[in-house]
Amino acid sequence: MNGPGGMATLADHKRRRIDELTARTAEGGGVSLLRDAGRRLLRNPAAIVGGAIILLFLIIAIFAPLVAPHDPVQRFPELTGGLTVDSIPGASAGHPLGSDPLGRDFASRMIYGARQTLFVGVLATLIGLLCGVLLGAIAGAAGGWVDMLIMRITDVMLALPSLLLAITLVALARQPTQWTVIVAVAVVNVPIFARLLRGSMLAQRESDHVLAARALGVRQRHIVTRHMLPNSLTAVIVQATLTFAVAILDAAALSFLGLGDPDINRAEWGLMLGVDGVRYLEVRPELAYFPAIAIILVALGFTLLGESMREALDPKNRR
Amino acid sequence: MVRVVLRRLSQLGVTLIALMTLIFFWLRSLPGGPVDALLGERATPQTRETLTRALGYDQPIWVQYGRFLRNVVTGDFGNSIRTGEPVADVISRAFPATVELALAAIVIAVGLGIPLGYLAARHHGRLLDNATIVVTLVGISVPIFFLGYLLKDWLTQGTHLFPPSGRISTGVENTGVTGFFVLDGLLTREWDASADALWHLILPAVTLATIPLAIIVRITRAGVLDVLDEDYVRTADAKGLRNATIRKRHVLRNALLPVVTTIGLQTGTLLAGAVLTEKVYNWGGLGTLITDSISGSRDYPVLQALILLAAVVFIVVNLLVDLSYAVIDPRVRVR
Amino acid sequence: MRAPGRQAYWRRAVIAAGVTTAMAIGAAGCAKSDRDSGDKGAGGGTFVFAGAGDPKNFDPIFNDDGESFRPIRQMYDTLVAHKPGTAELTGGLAESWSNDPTGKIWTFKLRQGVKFHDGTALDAAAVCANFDRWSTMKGDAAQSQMIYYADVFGGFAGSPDAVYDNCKAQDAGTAVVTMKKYKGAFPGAFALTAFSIASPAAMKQYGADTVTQSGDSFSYSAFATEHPTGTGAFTFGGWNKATGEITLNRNPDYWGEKAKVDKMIIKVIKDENTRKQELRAGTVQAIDFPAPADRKALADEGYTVLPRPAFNILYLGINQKNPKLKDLRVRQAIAYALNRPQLVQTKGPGGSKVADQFLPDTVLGYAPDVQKYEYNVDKAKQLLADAGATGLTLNFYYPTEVTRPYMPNPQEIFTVLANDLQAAGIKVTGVPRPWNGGFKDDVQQFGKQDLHILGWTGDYNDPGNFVGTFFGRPKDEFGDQAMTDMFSAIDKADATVDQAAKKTAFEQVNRDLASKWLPAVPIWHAPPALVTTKNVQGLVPSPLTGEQFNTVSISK
Amino acid sequence: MPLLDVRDLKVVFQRKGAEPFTAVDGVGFAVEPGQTVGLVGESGCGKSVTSLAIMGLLPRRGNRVTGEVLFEDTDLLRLRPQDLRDRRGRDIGMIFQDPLSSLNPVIPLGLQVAEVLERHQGKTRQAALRQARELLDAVGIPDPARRLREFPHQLSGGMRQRALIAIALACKPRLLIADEPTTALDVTIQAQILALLKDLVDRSGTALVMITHDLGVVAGLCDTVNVLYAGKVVERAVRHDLFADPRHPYTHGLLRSVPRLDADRGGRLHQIRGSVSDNIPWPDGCAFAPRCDRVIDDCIGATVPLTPTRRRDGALRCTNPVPLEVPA
Repeated sequence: MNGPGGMATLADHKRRRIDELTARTAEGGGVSLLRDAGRRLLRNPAAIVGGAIILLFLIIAIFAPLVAPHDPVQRFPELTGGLTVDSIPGASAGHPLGSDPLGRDFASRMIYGARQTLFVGVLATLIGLLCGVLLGAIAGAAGGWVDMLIMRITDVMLALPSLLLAITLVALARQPTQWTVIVAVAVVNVPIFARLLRGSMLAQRESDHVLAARALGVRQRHIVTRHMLPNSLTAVIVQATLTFAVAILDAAALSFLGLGDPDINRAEWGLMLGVDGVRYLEVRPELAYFPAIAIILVALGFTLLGESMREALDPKNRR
Repeated sequence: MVRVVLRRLSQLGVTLIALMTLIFFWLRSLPGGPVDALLGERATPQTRETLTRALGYDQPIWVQYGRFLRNVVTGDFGNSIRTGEPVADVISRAFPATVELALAAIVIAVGLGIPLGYLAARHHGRLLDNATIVVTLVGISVPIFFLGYLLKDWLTQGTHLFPPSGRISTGVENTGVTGFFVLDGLLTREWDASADALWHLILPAVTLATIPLAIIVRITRAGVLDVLDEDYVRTADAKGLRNATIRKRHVLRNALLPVVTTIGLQTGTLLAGAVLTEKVYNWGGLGTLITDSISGSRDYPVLQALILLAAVVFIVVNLLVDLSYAVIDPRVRVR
Repeated sequence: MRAPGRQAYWRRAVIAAGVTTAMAIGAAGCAKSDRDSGDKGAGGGTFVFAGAGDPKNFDPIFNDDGESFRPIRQMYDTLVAHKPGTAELTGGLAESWSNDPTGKIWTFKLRQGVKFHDGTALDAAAVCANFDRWSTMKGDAAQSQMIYYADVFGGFAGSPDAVYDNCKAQDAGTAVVTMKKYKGAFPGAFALTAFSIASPAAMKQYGADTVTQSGDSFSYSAFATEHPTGTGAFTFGGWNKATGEITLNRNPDYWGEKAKVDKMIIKVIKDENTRKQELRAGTVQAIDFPAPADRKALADEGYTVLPRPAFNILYLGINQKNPKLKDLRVRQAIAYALNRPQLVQTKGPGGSKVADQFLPDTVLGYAPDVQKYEYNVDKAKQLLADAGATGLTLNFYYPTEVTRPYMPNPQEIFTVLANDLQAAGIKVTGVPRPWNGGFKDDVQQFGKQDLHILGWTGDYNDPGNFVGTFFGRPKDEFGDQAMTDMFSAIDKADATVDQAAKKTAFEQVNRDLASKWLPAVPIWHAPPALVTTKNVQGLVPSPLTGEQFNTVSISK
Repeated sequence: MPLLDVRDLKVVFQRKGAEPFTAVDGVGFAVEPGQTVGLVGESGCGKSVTSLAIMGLLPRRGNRVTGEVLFEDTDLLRLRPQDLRDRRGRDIGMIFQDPLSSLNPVIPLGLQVAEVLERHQGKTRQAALRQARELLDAVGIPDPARRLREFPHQLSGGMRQRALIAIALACKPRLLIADEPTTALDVTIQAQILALLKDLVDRSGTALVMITHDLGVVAGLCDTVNVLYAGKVVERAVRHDLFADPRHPYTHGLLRSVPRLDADRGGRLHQIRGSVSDNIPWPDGCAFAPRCDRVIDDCIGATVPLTPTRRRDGALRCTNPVPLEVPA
């Protein structure tokens, strides 16, 4: 293939050359793989169902103030009136799902719950992803003792079962807040993302287009940011999708253990299930069932989508 | 092989020392802690002072660290704040309980998971397969403490099919031998005790098995599907071997290789799940111990030892899995 | 309850296994059990009681929590006891007691023929041996574990604050205890379970005084863990830590009303939900501390719910370290802003009452005519405006990872109270802290909070045990160092030996606490409960959670 | 009577959501006892599918197999699965392309040989293993006693293929189907394996169906050759005729694309344009037409039948065949 000569500088030439090489290596990987994967994804009913659940969840979360009939933290006299420690009013006019244990509108809390749950899940995933990707990229790009050190640290973290690590982190926090929960759940995922990215970068370091780039004298940073990272990210995105489901389940488990977000004003499904749901299971089972079903559905949605994505990206399934 | 084991064990040592140091200094920097935990609402300031002195918290931190390290090296993790017993005693009592529960869960997960996964693969793309996939996905998505509560609610209340909590009925005599109640009953011929312990074990084990079961079904299914596509299965077919032989000798054996790894990885899930399951069923194992030593009591000596134990178990189990892999898969053996 | 027969076990195990399999395959049907209701059957046999936590050890003096005291109370007796179901004093090991007019010399006439479980006799020498043991206990480790002793007796031998002087055996049946000064805690404190009388011989034999420090905690002697020896209605049968069961056997030689059951087992079940389920499953006959939400359902199902007379207090503490809160009007505004009746109605355990002062009405010195702060948001706003404290922002500390009889659910209580304060225009920043992970430190030692919730369960019937504990001395909890007249008033009332005068003095203290000082806002008295199966008789709930189980019988 | 008579074999793959694809389209050929017949063609022409269809080894779902596969007058396609199982390995053996993946990696070699003897000859494990050692010896594996205990990955490529041959011939089948048995091997090993096969087949009188894309293999081994293109037999001839006078332009092209030592060094190697997937978009007509140098209008109009030629056992499917070579 002939590059346009003339005004192009040497650097430009090199860059173009690498892009060509990348594209060629990606023939069977890379871009066409992505397009292929996308097509397979759209044909997969599991992915469609997962995507639909997530979409519905997102819509409710984003438009919660429009959808919800009431303020989720307001206590209503008509609800507190009938509220005692051993009975919680059920559905009534204006309150389709009745009251929560403090006389607040349960339906509104369920709806706002989508928002908070999304918040916790997304942040926990994102923080874990960013830290992990950063560590993994550094390890993968630098190699040598830096790599060694980072990998030892992830070893230590992986040596503890995930929920146990989260429990420990919360126990070791000075003050339980929503953020300790988010961070604890996030930290659990850091080593996973770090190893994932590092592995994929190491594989690429040996691959043709990176070797070629190096041979052509392209700067290390450029190789990492322009060529290695983007190619590793697909795997990371798939993992992130699956992580989201785990994150909201872990947050719920922490709440159940009494180590979750202490602010029960916050309408978050895990918190609602793990604290009120379990405590008032006999008084009003709906307080457990609704958040539980919501969590199961959303976790299912993300798992379905994540698994379908992984399947679609798997070169073995290219038929 | 020996070199690999030695290297892994030395890595374990480094990991543990790093972990312990980290935990030690972190714990000392926290508010509250042992002094608070040992004293109720009624302590006078003088008592608080006496206690601080008695525990040596008035000494410089590096002196405390030195003492801590010396103790740990000699295997002394101190006493539980909550019960005053040596941590080693507390843990060695809880350990068999959790291992019994975890083993039962593994037995269920493997015993049901492999056949189900195999069946699903055999019915690839058909109803049974799809149903299995959906059920396992839901299984992975259910918060297991919630599942535990539901099972408990349905099967222990009103119907009294199972006992709601604990490891053995009050008043049933069992002589402690191993700490595994079911096994103890068999060893001492206290059949009642053994049956009763088993009866208590079922619900918690089922609850704990949910996630590993779902995962094993999926891994087995994927493994079988992969293997069914392998050339050597076609070879076996071309030999005219009977279906059963092919299934057992050529398909399952190879398909189960990844399952073995998965079982190792599930140790983590099981330990984490045990925390939730044991709380639901008041099981009195390591999981309960972890919750108890954090929530409400901040029993740091126990917590410290438990974290180390979890790390050791996790690493050792993974080492064992690697080794067993080497035994099962001849390709790994030579390397 | 006796263990069901062998066949029943096998049958159930088989049914159970079958059901499990059915469930796993996804064909869970609604199987009906053929198991007959388990609460029938047991004769005079075994009484199984579900407690809520592990005991620490069984040496009374080294304990300060109810879960340790529960078994201890069955195995030991105190010199002075409480009448069943009340906080009133009655004879214990001492048939009678008296004090001289200075309130310093206490004479105990001991019951004749009482024997410790090891067969040695309870006499004056034994009683004095106990007092002397406490006061001369050696070592920081041991001393730091004698919470009640340090609190009631001020300090150990040699300390300038020590209250105890000496104990003389006048004769075998008379012990004379001399104090260095009068304390209002007496004689009530002699009934504290921590001051139970133990066998000196057994203590010597099993090295009771050895408390050794190990790491961050302590280990106790064989006396405390394996050979507790008192005079109580039950003898120690064993503590199976693996199953969390403490076995106590009937003491056939008990001096008082002998136990009606042969054996009792205290089974530790920490989770309130599980306690309830075990009760329903018939595996325990009584449970302590049912979840407030479950009481009604259990009563409806035919269980006997026994609420204890409320002997506790939950309060909202106000910290005057914050200059804004030094103004009485602001503190009163806070009191007016709280809708306490609604809190009691919506979240109070059955039988809860709004508290208008810091002690229950059964305690000496309760004043019916204290200033009551009826819920009134407008008045609260007005007072805040008057004090120039509009737009007030306060931090509000509340504990997590804990439930207390007076505070079954701190998070809910905080949320409701904070909500009320917000409605009155006070901005509230909630600060959650784990109970043992900083809450007590931050609140009681460092006084970091503006507001907090905390409470107390009384130990004995004495106003000093309530208001004296809270407000008898300057505390960082309330930042009330400047309120010297409050301290001296309480001190004076507490030092009054004459009971009638003491009553009047404390009534005035309570009135002043409400109207003049208001260092905190009393919230509620919330009675904790016990629940038993229908066939359990004779369990008398004690306001001090000090139930004795010798009166319990189980009918067919 | 031929040992194997394949008539009008048709394999159609049907995948959900995709057009049905005819991989084998009316293939027919016969194999006499002891004869070696070649099936030749590029990858994708349907030769492997043909062999799998004969053996009944195609996946049970997703395809439709029609026609007849008469083995000693029994139609294998109509046999019950278990009856077919009884014949596979006993009457018909098969060797596959990739010897490594065709052997089970986690089972010792000995058992993999022995199990077929246990199955069809009812031998005990010990007896079967003893015979397995002899079999390994017979296919030229040195130190067979040790090899019995070893695993496939411990053997070299050539030895693995020898082991597969031993397995296929263990029960002395009357027919052996070899599907590209040498493709995955080094050139030197290829020759050894071919020699071994030829030797064994000759000695035991086993008929052999040799499936290959390598005309060199055909030249050395086969009595009769069937050239397949796009699932159809396009030319059939005895070996000599085919190499001397290829009539079909495809066969012709194939032969000319083999490098020859005696060729003019300056001349370019012949290429056939495109690949098998360049099909004409309609079912009728010659599938090779888009790539053919000799294409005429008739080629794409109507179905071209396979017609016998005057040569012995010859047949041809072409409207405009390459003329017989004029002696130079």
